[in-house]
Amino acid sequence: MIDKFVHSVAAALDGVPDGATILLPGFGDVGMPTALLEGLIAQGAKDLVLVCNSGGRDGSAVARLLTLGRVRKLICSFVRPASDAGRLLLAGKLEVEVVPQGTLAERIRAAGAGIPAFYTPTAADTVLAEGREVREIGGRRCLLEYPLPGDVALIDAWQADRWGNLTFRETQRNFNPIMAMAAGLTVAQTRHSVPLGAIPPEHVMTAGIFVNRVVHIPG
Amino acid sequence: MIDKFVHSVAAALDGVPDGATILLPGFGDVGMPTALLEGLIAQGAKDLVLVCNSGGRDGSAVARLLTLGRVRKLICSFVRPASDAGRLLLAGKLEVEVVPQGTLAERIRAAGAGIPAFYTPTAADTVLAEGREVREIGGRRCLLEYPLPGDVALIDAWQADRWGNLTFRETQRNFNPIMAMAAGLTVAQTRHSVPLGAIPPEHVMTAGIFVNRVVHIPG
Amino acid sequence: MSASFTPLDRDGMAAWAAADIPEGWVVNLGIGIPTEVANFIPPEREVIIHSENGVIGAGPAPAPDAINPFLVNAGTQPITLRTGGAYVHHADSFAIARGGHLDLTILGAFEVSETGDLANWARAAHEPVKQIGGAMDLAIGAQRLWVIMEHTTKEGAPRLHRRCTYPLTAKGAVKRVYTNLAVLDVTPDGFLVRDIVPGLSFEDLQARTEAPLRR
Amino acid sequence: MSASFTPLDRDGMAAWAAADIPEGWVVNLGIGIPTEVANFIPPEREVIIHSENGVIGAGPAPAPDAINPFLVNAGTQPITLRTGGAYVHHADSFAIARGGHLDLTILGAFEVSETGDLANWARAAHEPVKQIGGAMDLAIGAQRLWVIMEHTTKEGAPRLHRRCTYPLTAKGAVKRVYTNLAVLDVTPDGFLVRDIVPGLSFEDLQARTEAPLRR
Repeated sequence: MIDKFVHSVAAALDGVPDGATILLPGFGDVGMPTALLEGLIAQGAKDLVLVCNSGGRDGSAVARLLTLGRVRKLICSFVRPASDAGRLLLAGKLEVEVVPQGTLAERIRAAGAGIPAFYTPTAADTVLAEGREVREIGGRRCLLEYPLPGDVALIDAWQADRWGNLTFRETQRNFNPIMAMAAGLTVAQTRHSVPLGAIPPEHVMTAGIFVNRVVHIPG
Repeated sequence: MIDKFVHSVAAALDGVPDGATILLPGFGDVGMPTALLEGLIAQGAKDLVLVCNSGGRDGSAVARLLTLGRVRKLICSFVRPASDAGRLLLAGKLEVEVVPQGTLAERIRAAGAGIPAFYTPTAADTVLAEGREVREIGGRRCLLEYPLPGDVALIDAWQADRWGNLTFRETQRNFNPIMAMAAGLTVAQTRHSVPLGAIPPEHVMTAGIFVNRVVHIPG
Repeated sequence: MSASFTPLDRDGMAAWAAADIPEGWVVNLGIGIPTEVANFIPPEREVIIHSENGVIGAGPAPAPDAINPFLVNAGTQPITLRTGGAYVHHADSFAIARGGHLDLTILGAFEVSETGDLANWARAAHEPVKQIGGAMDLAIGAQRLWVIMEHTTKEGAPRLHRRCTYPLTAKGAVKRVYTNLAVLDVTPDGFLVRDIVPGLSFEDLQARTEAPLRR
Repeated sequence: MSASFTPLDRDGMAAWAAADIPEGWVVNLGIGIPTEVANFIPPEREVIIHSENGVIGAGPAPAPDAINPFLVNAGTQPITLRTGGAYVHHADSFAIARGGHLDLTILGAFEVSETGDLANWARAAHEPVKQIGGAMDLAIGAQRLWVIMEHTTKEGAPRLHRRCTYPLTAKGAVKRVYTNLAVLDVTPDGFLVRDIVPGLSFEDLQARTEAPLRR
């Protein structure tokens, strides 16, 4: 019997190695797997590459992971200058790669979908294109972009069953479905544990085949 | 008030011009918008480019459109030699571009997602790669593929509301969501007409923003 | 005579743009004044607001006692969903933007050029701390891009330029600019003044603008 | 002595492969004998069958009076869905295949080479009427690709070659072959015989195989 539930956050994060690339969803706090992120802080892995929409606000769990010096490189769509991430960057203590948000999403999607590279017009006429491969397609300048796979994806779900099928509420969805597909080890925290079959097959938002471990973190 | 419902198949297909590229979903008969396809046969547009998973079985509406000489070019993932499509091809009366099914789906998805080109390892080591741009990415040979947009997409839905939000049943889904996003004019037939709001917002499978016209074809 | 006009406030600019949005359009509203445009679209005029964190059909802010912590817009402000709305994931949401499915995007800006270049994300080309977000994707993808911004900086320097001085967000993308003084279309021949606040002359508007204006 | 063995029939080959599929694997089964592998996986062993038309968790064929016309597999045969299954659209379904989310794909073949090349879609390089379907995507994407096929053609010609003579579906993709005579792994040193039907000697198997075999 397939049963992806584990009984603790520690078990969910067992084996996350130093140097791992971590995919972390969330838009603000919405859809961010806070319990798993706190667990990662406790677990101790360092030298991490963190892929996350933003560098986070001060006091957030993301900012804490950064200020603890556990992240070598942050890949995100924006960093506030007046934030821990911004200050670490300016102090030379954090490498940051800033990627337009749609390109960030598409690179993660490409990692999960087995697309080795794609072109996009986004940012082709900006300073982000400096030193990059640019190709004119259909009269439009386009940048070549590569996938952004993770070693680990931390996922925030609303419901999960023992196969790892997941649902998300409203804008909780954001990066969760694409990050779940893009990592070698996908770990989900879920508000609700439901029996297999409780999620109608048309309404599964992330299929269990993309999920390796699930931990139940009730409301 | 936005209301995308039209009262007849003829109204739904009004203005489809000669030479149009038609995106036609369906896997076998499942998810194929048969009423719209019959309507297209009646409407008379010719010199069409038809994008469809297969050349169809004899006696099918697809085969009828082909044998009527209304299709200039068929883009699909397979053609049976012993079929109308196969015979027309061998007789030099139909141009056919055969594309691996996953690449076909991804090219349609790219058209809807604004991706001007992408690489895929699929078919890179086959005769389909002859004369094509091949690039080695991460030690793997990949083909460059371009989007496959339609002038018109014909869509088969289970439910629709007046904004054009759609649901599909089981494997009826297949190419429908990606084709709905990839055409200039997206026309849906629906088994059920439901009030706005009847489809829960998490369960909309194709958002109405991709749909231009809906015609209600009960059971 | 130039003292006899009143520049529009934020609400005035938002209302000016809102009046030009027809029913049925799918619209993304950037952070800041653009977001406020939604407040000036009467609810009976069905305009579908997209938010790049995965909302199709965003509605107005909820009552303070009815906030749903799972439902925010691209500025992470609590919102509601209109009847008929839907949710998608982030890649699908940017497929909407980049794929040309937005009839309109309205963004704020530092500068706009007479060729429609947009500069709205940085004041120096190589700022190490970059705040890009989704603006570049939105700017290149929409059927039409409008900008709402003050006509000049706080110091009175023009923001409508022949060429942008700040790093670009997108090239040749802006179609129309709503400022606190005027509405201007970006045309192949440069800025065309469509409307102007009462009491301000064309010449006085030109004096506040680096790029040459047409009427 | 070579007359004393019995080649496996279709069911035998399917059962042979089914025995090697552990619980929890995500598996795509190609049209033909591979599809029948599912019949030999006991229902209590949870194996998740993917079908490229958008099914995750395909179940057995329905009773004739319980056919759901909206639910078919990649061979357009009526199927059921297992409890816990889900549906996706075609691009997401091939993202599963190409993206490496299948633990195993099993396909039929005309020929397999000792370097794992697969030929299963055409008997001539430039046949105008091409029946490709999803085989190329499935072959390049799976974590492991197994083939089920007769060891020789009806005429007795070998189908396990040093180099394929038919046009390729994918290069270096096949990891294991189940024939009606043997199970063979594709290794860096060529075909390694893992199992062989009772009564057939290694030498007699080699005689029916163009590529050199190891044991």
